[in-house]
Amino acid sequence: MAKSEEIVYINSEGKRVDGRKVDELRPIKIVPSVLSRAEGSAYIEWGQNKALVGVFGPREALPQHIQDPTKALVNYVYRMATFSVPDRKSPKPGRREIEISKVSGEALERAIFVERFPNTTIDIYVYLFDSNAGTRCAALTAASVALADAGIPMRDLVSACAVGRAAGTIILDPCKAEEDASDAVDMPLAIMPRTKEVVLLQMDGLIGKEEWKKAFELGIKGCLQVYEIQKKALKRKYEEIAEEEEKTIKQIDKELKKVEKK
Amino acid sequence: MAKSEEIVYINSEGKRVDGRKVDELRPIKIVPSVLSRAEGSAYIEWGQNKALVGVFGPREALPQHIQDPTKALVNYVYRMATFSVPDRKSPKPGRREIEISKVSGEALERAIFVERFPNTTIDIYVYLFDSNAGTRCAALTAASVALADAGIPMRDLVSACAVGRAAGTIILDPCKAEEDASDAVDMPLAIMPRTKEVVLLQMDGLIGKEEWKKAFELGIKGCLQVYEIQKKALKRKYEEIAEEEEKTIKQIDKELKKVEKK
Amino acid sequence: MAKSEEIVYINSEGKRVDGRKVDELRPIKIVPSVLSRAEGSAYIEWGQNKALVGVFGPREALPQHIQDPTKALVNYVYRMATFSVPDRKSPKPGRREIEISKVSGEALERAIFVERFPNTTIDIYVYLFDSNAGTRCAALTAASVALADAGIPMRDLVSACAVGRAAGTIILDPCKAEEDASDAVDMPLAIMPRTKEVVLLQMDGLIGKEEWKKAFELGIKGCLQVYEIQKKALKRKYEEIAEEEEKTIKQIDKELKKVEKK
Amino acid sequence: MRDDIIWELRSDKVRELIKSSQRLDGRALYEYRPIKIETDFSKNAHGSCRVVLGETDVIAGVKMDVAEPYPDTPDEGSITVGVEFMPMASPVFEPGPPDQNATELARVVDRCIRESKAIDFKKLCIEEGEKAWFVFIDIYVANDSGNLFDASSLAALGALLNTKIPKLEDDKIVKDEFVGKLEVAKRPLLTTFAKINGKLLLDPAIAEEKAMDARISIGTTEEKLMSALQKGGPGSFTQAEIEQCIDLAFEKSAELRKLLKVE
Amino acid sequence: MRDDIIWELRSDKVRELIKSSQRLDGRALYEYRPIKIETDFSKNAHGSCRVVLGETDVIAGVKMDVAEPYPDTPDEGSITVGVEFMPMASPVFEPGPPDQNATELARVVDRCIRESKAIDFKKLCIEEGEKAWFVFIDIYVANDSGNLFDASSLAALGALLNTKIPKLEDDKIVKDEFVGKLEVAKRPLLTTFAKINGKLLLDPAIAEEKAMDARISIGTTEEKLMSALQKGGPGSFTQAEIEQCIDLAFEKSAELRKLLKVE
Amino acid sequence: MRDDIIWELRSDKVRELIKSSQRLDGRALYEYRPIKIETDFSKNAHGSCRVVLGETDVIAGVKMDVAEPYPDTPDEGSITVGVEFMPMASPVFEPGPPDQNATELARVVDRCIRESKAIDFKKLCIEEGEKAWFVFIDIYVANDSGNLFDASSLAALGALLNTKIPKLEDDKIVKDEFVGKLEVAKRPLLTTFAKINGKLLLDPAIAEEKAMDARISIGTTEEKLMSALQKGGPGSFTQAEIEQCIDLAFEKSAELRKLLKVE
Repeated sequence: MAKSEEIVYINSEGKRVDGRKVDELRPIKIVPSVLSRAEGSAYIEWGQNKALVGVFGPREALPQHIQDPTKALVNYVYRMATFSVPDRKSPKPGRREIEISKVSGEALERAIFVERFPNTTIDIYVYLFDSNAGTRCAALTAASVALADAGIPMRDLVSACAVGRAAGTIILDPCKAEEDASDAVDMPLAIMPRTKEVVLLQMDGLIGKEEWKKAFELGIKGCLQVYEIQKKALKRKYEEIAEEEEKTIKQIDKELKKVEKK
Repeated sequence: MAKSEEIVYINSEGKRVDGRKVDELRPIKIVPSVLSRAEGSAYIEWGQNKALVGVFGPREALPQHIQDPTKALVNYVYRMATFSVPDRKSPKPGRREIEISKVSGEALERAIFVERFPNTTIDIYVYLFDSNAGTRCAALTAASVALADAGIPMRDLVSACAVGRAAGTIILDPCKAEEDASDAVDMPLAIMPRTKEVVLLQMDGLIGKEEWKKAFELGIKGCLQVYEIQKKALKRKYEEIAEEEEKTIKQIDKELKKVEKK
Repeated sequence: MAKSEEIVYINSEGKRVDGRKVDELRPIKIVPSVLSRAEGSAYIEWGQNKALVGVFGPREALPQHIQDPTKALVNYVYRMATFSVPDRKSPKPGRREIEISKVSGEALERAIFVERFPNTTIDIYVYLFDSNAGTRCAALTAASVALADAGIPMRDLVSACAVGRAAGTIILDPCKAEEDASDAVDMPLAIMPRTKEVVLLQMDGLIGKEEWKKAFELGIKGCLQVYEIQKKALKRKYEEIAEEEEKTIKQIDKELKKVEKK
Repeated sequence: MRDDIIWELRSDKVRELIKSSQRLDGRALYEYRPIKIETDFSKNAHGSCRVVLGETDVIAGVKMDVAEPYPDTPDEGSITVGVEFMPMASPVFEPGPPDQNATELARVVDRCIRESKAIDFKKLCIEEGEKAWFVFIDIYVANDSGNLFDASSLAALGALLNTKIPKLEDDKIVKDEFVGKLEVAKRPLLTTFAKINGKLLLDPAIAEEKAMDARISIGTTEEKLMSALQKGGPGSFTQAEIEQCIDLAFEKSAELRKLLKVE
Repeated sequence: MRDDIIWELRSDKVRELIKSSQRLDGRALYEYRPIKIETDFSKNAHGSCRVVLGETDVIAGVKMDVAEPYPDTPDEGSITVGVEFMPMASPVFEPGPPDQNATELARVVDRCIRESKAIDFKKLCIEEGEKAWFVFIDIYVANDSGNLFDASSLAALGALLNTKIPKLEDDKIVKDEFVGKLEVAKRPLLTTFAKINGKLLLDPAIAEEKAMDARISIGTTEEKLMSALQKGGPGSFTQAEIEQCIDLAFEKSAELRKLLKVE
Repeated sequence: MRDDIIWELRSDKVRELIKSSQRLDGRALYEYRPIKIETDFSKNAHGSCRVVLGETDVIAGVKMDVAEPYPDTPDEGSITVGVEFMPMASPVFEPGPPDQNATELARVVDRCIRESKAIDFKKLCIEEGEKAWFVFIDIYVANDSGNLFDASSLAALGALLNTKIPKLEDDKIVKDEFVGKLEVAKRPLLTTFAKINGKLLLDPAIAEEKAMDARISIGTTEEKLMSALQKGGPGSFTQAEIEQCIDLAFEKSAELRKLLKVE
């Protein structure tokens, strides 16, 4: 951090420290349905960030006194592996993880038809194994894919992306080096893309309204790009499932024929 | 503490380090009904000590297996704010706070008609925000006013006061400097004033029986003074309530007349 | 430990650091029924090791959701007093105590007719007050006597004993000095003696199969010796009980005669 | 009047009234409840402040302590914000470790102050890599009658503004002796809006919080800069709504700032 | 005989008998149950003692450790008393962190010893401001058959009286080597009375504790000084009752002191 | 397919099939499920490895840290193994502190590595009595489809084999700079057998674990030495069974070792 001032955040060709343009996301890869024992799951790589999500529910909320007769509880648990950060993290959940869990669960609650499942809980567990800024957005993006994988009815996916500022420039999806800039602003954002409703919004940094507006609007664009990647990942999955089903049907046909021959 | 020997605990005019006489309490101010969400509450200033008390109950004791079918449980929780003492206290309750909670709850149990409310709990929460010796007595004194404010039926108030010794003299309501005397004795005491039954008694220090008896009797006198202050605080409150009720009645009368006119 | 290499583990007369032969157990003393409030109990001295065991159950397992409708749970809790080891142990249970509790409970589950007591728990608590190697075996040996004392139906007692290696020699029931040998192997072992089934087996150290086999077979012999000591302790106890019962019967006779006289 | 069921009924009333831009307690949509501020509430604290916002009651206290700087910022001290929900603050609170709500509250107050650069962490350094001041701001919620965010941030700033720096002797704090006041360069404060039935309103009271769809808290400084943003609750906001809240936050926080007398 | 329900029935019997000053186990009102003391129970402890009082069974062990003195007493070491209720001590105990009862017991035993000045904390200092001896006294309750206070204080004092001071080399404790015995200048002990149906009795057994209205424990030394007082339970005491208990405590604690052989 | 009740039904099937030495997934009795190993899974870890064994999925990461050696081994560093059961690993896991199963798993993996002397603790010493490397191996269980012991030990060894030693400057770790690889002298691995209806089988899948009477895990090295043994579960083993498992462990662990490419 002491040396951060010497970093050239935007070079003469308009490129950032990791070679991206100011409005460019890092590479994102999402794979749904990766864990067999969870009811829904997803794996995400977002730049260096790597996360696994597992989803259970709606299932009976226990102990009973936490049940809400009007809706399902959304229990979102965000955790970082001890080795996922530069300095070893304590295995005990920290205050940062607790806060992120809360706001992420609230973001998803808007998207899920919670009112259809009174007295239940929907449990969403996310673990990060590698990290480089933007982990809560990567986690939330993957979580909403895992919810779809679990077949939980939703109004829309939730798509998340951070936007920020480094060395006076508004940038999409900041990386760690950019987050450490002396004038850094970091604003994680999540929307339901079809209506562009904001379901998660946090910010730290110091910023005036006009600059904030520019950042906000770039963030929305980022979320919409993330949405396309999510949909593609889910589509690919369903195509695979469809293929497998076709194979199974053919197999059954074959066996039926064998039986008929006898 | 190293310098405590140099302190003149009783000066040539018989005055103590803070100007009080040996049998004089510090100024005490009690205000009942200060918190709107608790069912009963009180604020106390006792010298530098400041505490807030909130009371709930009798309400169902949960989980069920802690219920006593013969009486209400008295759950007294005594806590000190991190900044209420010279060195910052850990936010985690310490062993001192746990012990004080226990003996204070037992002191109040004698005064409350617990046998009338089987299977319930009466929760009494006390937080200290500033302190200078005698906090458990201040807390207990305020708690019994808060119980009255909550309308919980009691045999009598509980009035508390510490007594001690510094530099060979028996003194009422010792302050911190006096508690640090090399021959200090500290004896927190609480009674039900009408019968003078002792419901809380603790002591540390090293003392013979005759001197102890002198101290004990001075302590009883202190408790009786505290009792008068408690009663005055409650009376003032009820007068205010009575005034307000009167206003309300007048208001209703006025509105009734309006209705009649129509 | 730094000096462990200079220790003569087996002297010219074939004797070990504490004077024992290679296949010799330390002195063992077991007393059943030493605690009045537990339903079964035992005290054991095994060399320097001293432990107290208390047993409760079968009793309803609580909270209900832990109940197993097919069998009793065996809840084994192994703890070491803070002063039972050379350096003061934290009062909080450590990972070693948790692991030993688990494998010891599993060892006893085989011996107890758990299937006869669905939805219940059998609680076995063991505390060590002094220690010098082999504590889990001493604890388990005493626990099985305490279970018998509680009248809990068992297929057989469980008899435990460690075996190990120091300075190239396979030795029964290693002491601490031997466990610190540079080539030390430590293998705690427990069997149901009548069938010689192995119900507890752990090992650390580095050993080849042939040497292991020699150690294992010596360990079995050790367990069988422990079995005899357990039986003797229980027999002595039942004889005492029988004597007492006889006395009581005589007393009753006497009193009946008195009554008849009247 | 103190029962949670009654609050729930009030919540229905709140949602009904808001349709005609009315509030249960008769306030305008963008009006704060009455505010009482008592600084120097605790003599044993190095700084302290009690804020009563309507019936919401919070007490903040500051303790300065000397410790080794973090390895990655050897020339800086820091601040730490803690929140304890006292169990009498509401009939449903239970004594115990800070839950999600208290953690969120503490962290948002922390960011609002930290990011505003009100406290220059470098000036907290006593000896590089060896020792620096750490400022512990602990907030106790005595009565939760709604909008703990604004009440807590006001109490925290109020406490910082009367914080004295203890005298050090041989690296140890000398009791009751001070060498000056903590420098607080900005006046960062949170301003919180609730969204109910599509309407925005300032400073939600408890019945309004129980009825609200979503909440947004905005940390602002007197220079019209934002130092924190936090959306809460299951609902959502549109861009237009957020922009409206930002404008209102600059305006309404200025009113709060006037209440903090500089001594 | 081991069932809690049976204890409850006994409790009714206790209250009935006491009317004619009788006790369930035939003891006189001011008579202790038989006491067995076994010192040096644990070789790994620096001092240890097991006390069996009637059927009540407690084991105390001492560990000496070197640490930095507290900042406000740089020339002193200290003592720390811990109590663990072993889960077999009673059918209702559960394993877990010390609850209110264990905490009270530990703190009263601590005060009884500390305030008597039996241990001179200044003599525990090894190097001012740098290192001093800290004496950890841990008490394990194996069987609770009543009056844990007196049994625990007796076990704690017994353990202190056979505590050896470890040898230090380069500030580290050398295993199994000692440089002498811990100096214990006084013989502070707790004496506990129960009040049942208006009657006072010494050394309440478990059935008597379940039947009692209140309890008072008095820490005394051989010089007829009191070092601790602690009232417990929901009931109350009159001044006359307390004075009677104090007189009896001086007398009865002298009996206990005779059981502690000075080695 | 994901329901626990279905697993229970499968458990009956498992017990039926095993009578004719058959397994639910068609494997031979002493056959491992397919294994995928991905090393260097986490860039922020100093070493890491993900192992997918059938559907069982575990991720191990290593962090090296500098600390003071333990007083009794002033010239040695050490290793620490932790296991966290992620709550998605199975429908019945709950977030929280490590329970008995996770503790046992961590300690057996630890012993398997430690006792093999794969890591020379003396070589981890940087300055005697002052500082040494401590190797934190943390294992996360993402999906429990049976035999966590072998998957975890494989992931732990895989992570150690690609662990880099960070560069130190003024005793502090320089981020992203390394001075070499951690020396791993042996290839210790666990091989686990279940006993069901008197039959032994290798690498139990989850349905087999639910049906099994007992489990035995054997830590072996490439020199045909055993570094750990651990029996688990309520059942028992005969001497002959244990010997058979040992022989098979030497043979089957050699297959696993081939999967760990030396880089």
